[in-house]
Amino acid sequence: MSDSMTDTNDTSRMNMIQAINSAMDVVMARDPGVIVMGEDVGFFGGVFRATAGLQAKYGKTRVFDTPITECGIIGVAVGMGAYGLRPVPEIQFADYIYPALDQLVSEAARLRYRSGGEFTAPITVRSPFGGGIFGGQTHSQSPEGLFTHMSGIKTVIPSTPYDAKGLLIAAIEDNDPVIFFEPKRIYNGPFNGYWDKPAENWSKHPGGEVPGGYYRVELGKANVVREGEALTVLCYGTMVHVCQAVIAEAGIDAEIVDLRSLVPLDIETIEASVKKTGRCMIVHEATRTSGFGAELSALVQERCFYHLEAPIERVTGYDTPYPHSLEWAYFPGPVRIGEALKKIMKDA
Amino acid sequence: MSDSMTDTNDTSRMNMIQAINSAMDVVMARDPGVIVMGEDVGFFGGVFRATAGLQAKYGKTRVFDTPITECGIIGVAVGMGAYGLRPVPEIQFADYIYPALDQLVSEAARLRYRSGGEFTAPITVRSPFGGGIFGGQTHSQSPEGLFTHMSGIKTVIPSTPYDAKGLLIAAIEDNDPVIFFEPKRIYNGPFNGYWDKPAENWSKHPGGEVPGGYYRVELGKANVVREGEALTVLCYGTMVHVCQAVIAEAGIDAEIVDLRSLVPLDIETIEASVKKTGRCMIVHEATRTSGFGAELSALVQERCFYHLEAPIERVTGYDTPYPHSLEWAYFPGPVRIGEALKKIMKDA
Amino acid sequence: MATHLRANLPPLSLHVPEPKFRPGDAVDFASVDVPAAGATRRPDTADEARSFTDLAYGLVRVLDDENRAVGPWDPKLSPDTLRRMLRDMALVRAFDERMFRAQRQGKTSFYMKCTGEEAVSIGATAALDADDMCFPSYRQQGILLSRGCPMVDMMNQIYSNRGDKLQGKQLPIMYSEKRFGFFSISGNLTTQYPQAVGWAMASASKGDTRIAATWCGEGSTAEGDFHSALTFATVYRAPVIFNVVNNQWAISSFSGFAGAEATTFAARAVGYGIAGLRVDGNDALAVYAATEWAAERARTNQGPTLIEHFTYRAEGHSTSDDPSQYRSAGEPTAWPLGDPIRRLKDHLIALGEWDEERHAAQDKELAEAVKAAQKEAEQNGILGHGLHQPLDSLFDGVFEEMPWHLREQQAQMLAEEEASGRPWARK
Amino acid sequence: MATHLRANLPPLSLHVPEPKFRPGDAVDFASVDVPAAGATRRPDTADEARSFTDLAYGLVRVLDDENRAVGPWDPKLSPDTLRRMLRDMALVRAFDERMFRAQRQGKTSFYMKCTGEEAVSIGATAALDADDMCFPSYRQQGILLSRGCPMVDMMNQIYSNRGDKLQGKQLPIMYSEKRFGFFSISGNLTTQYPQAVGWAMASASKGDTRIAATWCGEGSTAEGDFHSALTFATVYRAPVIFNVVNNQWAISSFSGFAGAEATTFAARAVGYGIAGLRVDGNDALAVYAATEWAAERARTNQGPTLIEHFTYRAEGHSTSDDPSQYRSAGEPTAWPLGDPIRRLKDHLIALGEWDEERHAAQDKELAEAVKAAQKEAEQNGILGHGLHQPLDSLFDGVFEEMPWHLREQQAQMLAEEEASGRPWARK
Ligand SMILES: Cc1ncc(C[n+]2csc(CCOP(=O)(O)OP(=O)(O)O)c2C)c(N)n1
Ligand SMILES: Cc1ncc(C[n+]2csc(CCOP(=O)(O)OP(=O)(O)O)c2C)c(N)n1
Ligand SMILES: [Mg+2]
Ligand SMILES: [Mg+2]
Repeated sequence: MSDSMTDTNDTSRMNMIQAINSAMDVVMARDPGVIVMGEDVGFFGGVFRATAGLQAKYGKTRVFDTPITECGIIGVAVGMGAYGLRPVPEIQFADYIYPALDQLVSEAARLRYRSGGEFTAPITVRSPFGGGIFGGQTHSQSPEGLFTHMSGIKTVIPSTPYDAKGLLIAAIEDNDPVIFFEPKRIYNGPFNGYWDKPAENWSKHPGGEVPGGYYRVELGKANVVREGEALTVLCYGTMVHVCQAVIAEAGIDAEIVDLRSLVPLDIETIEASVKKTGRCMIVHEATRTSGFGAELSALVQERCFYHLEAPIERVTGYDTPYPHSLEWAYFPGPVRIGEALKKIMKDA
Repeated sequence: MSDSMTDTNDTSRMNMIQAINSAMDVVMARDPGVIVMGEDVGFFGGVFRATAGLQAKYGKTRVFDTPITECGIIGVAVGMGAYGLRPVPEIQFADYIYPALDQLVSEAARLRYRSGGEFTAPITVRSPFGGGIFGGQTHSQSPEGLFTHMSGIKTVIPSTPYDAKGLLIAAIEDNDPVIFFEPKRIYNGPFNGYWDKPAENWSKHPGGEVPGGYYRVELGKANVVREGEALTVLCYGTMVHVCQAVIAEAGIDAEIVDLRSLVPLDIETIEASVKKTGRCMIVHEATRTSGFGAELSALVQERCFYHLEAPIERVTGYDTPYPHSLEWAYFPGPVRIGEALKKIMKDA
Repeated sequence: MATHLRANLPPLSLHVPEPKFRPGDAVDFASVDVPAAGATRRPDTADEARSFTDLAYGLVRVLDDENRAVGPWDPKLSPDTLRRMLRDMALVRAFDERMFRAQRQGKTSFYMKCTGEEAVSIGATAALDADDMCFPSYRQQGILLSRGCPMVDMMNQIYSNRGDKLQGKQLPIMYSEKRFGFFSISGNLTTQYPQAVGWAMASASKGDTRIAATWCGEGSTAEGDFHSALTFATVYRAPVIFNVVNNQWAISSFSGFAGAEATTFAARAVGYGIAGLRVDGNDALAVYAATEWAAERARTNQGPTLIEHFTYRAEGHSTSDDPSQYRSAGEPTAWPLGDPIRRLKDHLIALGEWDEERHAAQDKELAEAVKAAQKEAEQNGILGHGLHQPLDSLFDGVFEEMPWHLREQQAQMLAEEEASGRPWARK
Repeated sequence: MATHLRANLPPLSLHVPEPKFRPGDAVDFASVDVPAAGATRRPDTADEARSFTDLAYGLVRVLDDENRAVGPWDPKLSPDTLRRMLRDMALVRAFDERMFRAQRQGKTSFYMKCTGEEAVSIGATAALDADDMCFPSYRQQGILLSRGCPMVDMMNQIYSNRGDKLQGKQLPIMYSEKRFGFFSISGNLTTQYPQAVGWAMASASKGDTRIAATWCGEGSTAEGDFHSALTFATVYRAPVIFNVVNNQWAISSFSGFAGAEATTFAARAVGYGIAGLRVDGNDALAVYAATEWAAERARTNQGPTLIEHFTYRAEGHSTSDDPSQYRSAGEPTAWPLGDPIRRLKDHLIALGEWDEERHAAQDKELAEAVKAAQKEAEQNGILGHGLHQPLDSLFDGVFEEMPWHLREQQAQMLAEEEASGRPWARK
């Protein structure tokens, strides 16, 4: 399969919600085994409207509301997967994924291994994550790091409508369980981190140009969104746009790598980039300690040790819950990224 | 409080189970608010017998069996903590902590923060973890990394009976939630990683000498179990003993640091050691990707970058479930640690 | 294996529940079974749960169609108490309206009303002792208002302002008020249920006399925590009252997605062998009576009671919700159990203890009081207008003592803010 | 707030359940209520669940004290079927005994018997179709044996040997047998419950005719997954049979810690408005009849049924357990519902369709068959004696395609093993 396989050429402007909706629509039309379920996803079409119109189009037995039990949603999806369906459950906010953790990590992620491949869990769990919408402690979390620690599950995070659609299609068609975290802050537009400036929408961003039909963006391939020589920036989701803005403002010739998929990780791209630039900055919104940035840092120093000219810098959320009113202090925005940049480029 | 406060001087030989039992006994006698609960912990005294005799001594309202719902056990403990008690719930195996994850990370860990300190969760969750007992995929896991990523909770892991008792007393008396993972492979004796050699018990190990009364081993203080100049080995739990054996066998002058507490971490000791030795190896049994070793590696390279003479090496469990029959292939034992040592000492 | 001829059977089909009415539909709630007030028996509080399972399927109602209090559940409250409850309910509604508007005016990020459900929390709080411990969900602001929590304090929390003792750390309305026996509200549904059981077990194990009460919505009963809580409570006979506020909707999902097509929510209690009551949640006297009865059971070591409050969520789920997208606009007014405030008011009027003029005057007075409190609270700031908490307070309260890594992050934040020319001061 | 005078009340107290007998106690099970065989009514499978809630508190029994099959639940099975069931049950027991012994001989790490509970799985499997999907816990080895899974395959799994198609990756007895409609057993209790519901929902949504059945112990009903499963099942009327094997013990904890003091486990069904049956789990005919009835409900879109199998765990929890530490040694023999094998045998003898000699001969034949299978399996190796799987198979099956990081770890493992002089070959 190629990085991007498109069977129709007509593209249109979509925001990330529309692209995600289109991905499910396209896959449901092709594969009768794909079903969509979750709290409020049916008639209403989801609290972020990502599943709008799907129930009307595909019927109540393929798109339906569920009881409010994340454990049940994932457990039921695993059983449906064992039957031969391809469920796409939604967890309304990533902050509410914990009640489902056992079904995700002890069941979905382990089923293939423990059954000698007899049973699999080809499920794709969609869930909006991340902060920046004044959602407070329980509508802002970024728990992606947890899943990267659990063998048997893939973790995918898009940063544009184009990628969101192509990655989601690839995720749904993947025969292993995938956690698909949607950066809700950029559902409507690419957010550059300046919360006090007017919001943008996707209409002018190249990533907002989305084919109407089927295409895939392969899981495990990063996207170099900016080539450069001075340092490597590793990021994903919302932070891709923040990093782009900060780098542009600072006028640094950075290489910015949008990871897109944390597991499997595109280590080749990362390694090649850091070996070229000799410097590395990692940016994520999740809590710092044992966040995925730690793994990235460890990998980079293991593989590029003799190329590194400065310590790898992590710019992350703090080791606190996501506070409501001080959310912009928590958010690793331009100021913090800028300061880290200065530090890492000091001797350059 | 000092590193070790003892109110009685009579020590005796204890294995780790006895030391843990003694810790609960001592604290229960001093503080009527301490209660012990969990699956099979009451009359029977726990499947590993860690709570044996406590119900007979303190009564059924302070030591009792519970329904088999880890979510309930922790949720109930949080409520008891809010009332003013100091619950010490047991999760029978660390592999079964996931159903309780939401109550642990969204509730226990967040309660102080979200209530402005009005309510706290002074609970200590004891749970046997780690492999090496042919327990298969669901009696062998090491999920400590997950908890280190969740702000508001402490993670503590002893490596000797002495530490187990002193740390557990400190954990129970701590006013924040603590996950206390007990390396079950060394309940009965210090395991050096040679699974095909006769098992040892604690009778000859200095860490098996345990005071009968009250003392604390402060949370957040590492223990340098071997001083050395050639490299720094960071480890905890069972792996402390394996590393000691391998280092002894290899005849390398390593400094071995038993972390004892992952959060809070004794960064001073780590930093001082690596700055001295210039080399660092990290060993844990948990799955590699995003394990706590990643955080340690990131921290060390951030703080000791200019002192490092070789890449930091991680020796860890593989990114697979813990297999039953190939458990010694999975276990990061002497062979793998030895190979990593060679690699890291290559240019030394 | 069975020799049964399956080929003759029709294929299986999946039943997916569907609410009676969608946007545009005319509403007729005739199918909602409303037993007459006074018709449901009142067992002795010492009776065994298995002897009154019928109550889980009935509906305890006290106020009849002529606004009289009738039947064995009439709690026979004094006019003063009734007026106090009426006032509290009216205050909750006035408070909700004002704060909803404040959110719409951009003064805060979020708000949740309990319109139509005021009797649920006011009736219960009136029947509980002041030091009984409440583990609420997000729709029981009535408990706080009725227990005398200053409105300014609540508003400070809603605005995340300088006066907010939670330091702006929580989403608006996620109060924590230990002094009023009100546990810190969680954003994660139903986690408070086992916590309430734990508190109650602790109270019992200490030979205390205080009991616990907890609330969740009918949708939230599906969470595993609900089951853990009921299991623990039945095993240890915990002195706790479980309230399920069945307001028919869980955001856009009707109660059928929580299991309402097959049985009542009070029936869940039957499954665990604990006491279950189904109550007209829009009848403050019925709520009072049920709570009083359950509290007596709890206090006399008869164990837990689950009360289903049959009510209706008259407005949107929250300020983020638009119910016209998924349900008929006619539902709230067609709801057969009426408006709880109107019903209690009419009862007091029927008793000759109240009149429309006093009610109107009281409404005005309450609106003024709310407005005054709002003014006062806004002097402490509103969300998004300036920095109301010291930046570094972000790190307070993660642990009792701040470990090095948080101290370091805190110091770094302050240094960076300094270096950057204080962007926070821009606003 | 209430004016109720709490000071007059005695303090609260915490009830902590306690089993009737502890080690050393004389056992008298007179308090266990055993209704007469044939006494429980059998509703039509099309009846609404609410019309037969009494069944959740009764006990479906077919075999009476004179070894006759009586009453409306008598499934009227042919002697051949009865003999087949008897044989299957005896085979399970023979298999268990042999494998228990193998563990004690150090040939594997772990084993779990189902002694005394053989009727639970054999009765159910006999009543299900061969392609109905089973989501078992760890004590339903009877399903596999009765569906014809080769014993050698099961033993290969128990020994984690060369013949184990799970490549030694799973703890002994954690079988996965898709060809026999047997889902991969999980070490985490009750996770199979919602999975069975999902499978059943999928079957229904596809217009299939296959149904799902799942099992858990009474202790395991406390997990949140149980509640999620029952909630989903009632909402979508999933064609699934929930079996709760109430064998009185959960390791060392008696059923009171799962809530048995307050009501039955079948009563949980009532809480969700689904069909609930309580069955004599030591009566193979009662289990058959209940399963057949529940299957018919499921196949006719009447939705889920929960069956509590009232039985007794006659031996330890597993090879890691010593029940003499926590319960009276007299319990297993005093159990008032007898031994399921003996009861079915005596029934067949009473029918004139069996005799003691044939039974003894069959036991011998089964023991031989088990022994022969064991011998064959041991040719593939036993645990701990040599390496039965290629080292690098450790990495197979984490994902469908192995990502780079696993390939890298795999290569490193092989290189290190090489460098180290093959320590694996030492044994
Ligand atoms: C664990 C969890 N899952 C999902 C949500 C999102 N959510 C918030 S409120 C709500 C609906 C709750 O409905 P109900 O319990 O009926 O209470 P009501 O809002 O009607 O008072 C949902 C799904 C959440 N907050 N927590
Ligand atoms: C989630 C989880 N918690 C705890 C355990 C440990 N455990 C294994 S079996 C068992 C007892 C189960 O008892 P019951 O459900 O009655 O089944 P039985 O063994 O009697 O068949 C326990 C506590 C587990 N395997 N999984
Ligand atoms: Mg509701
Ligand atoms: Mg049992």
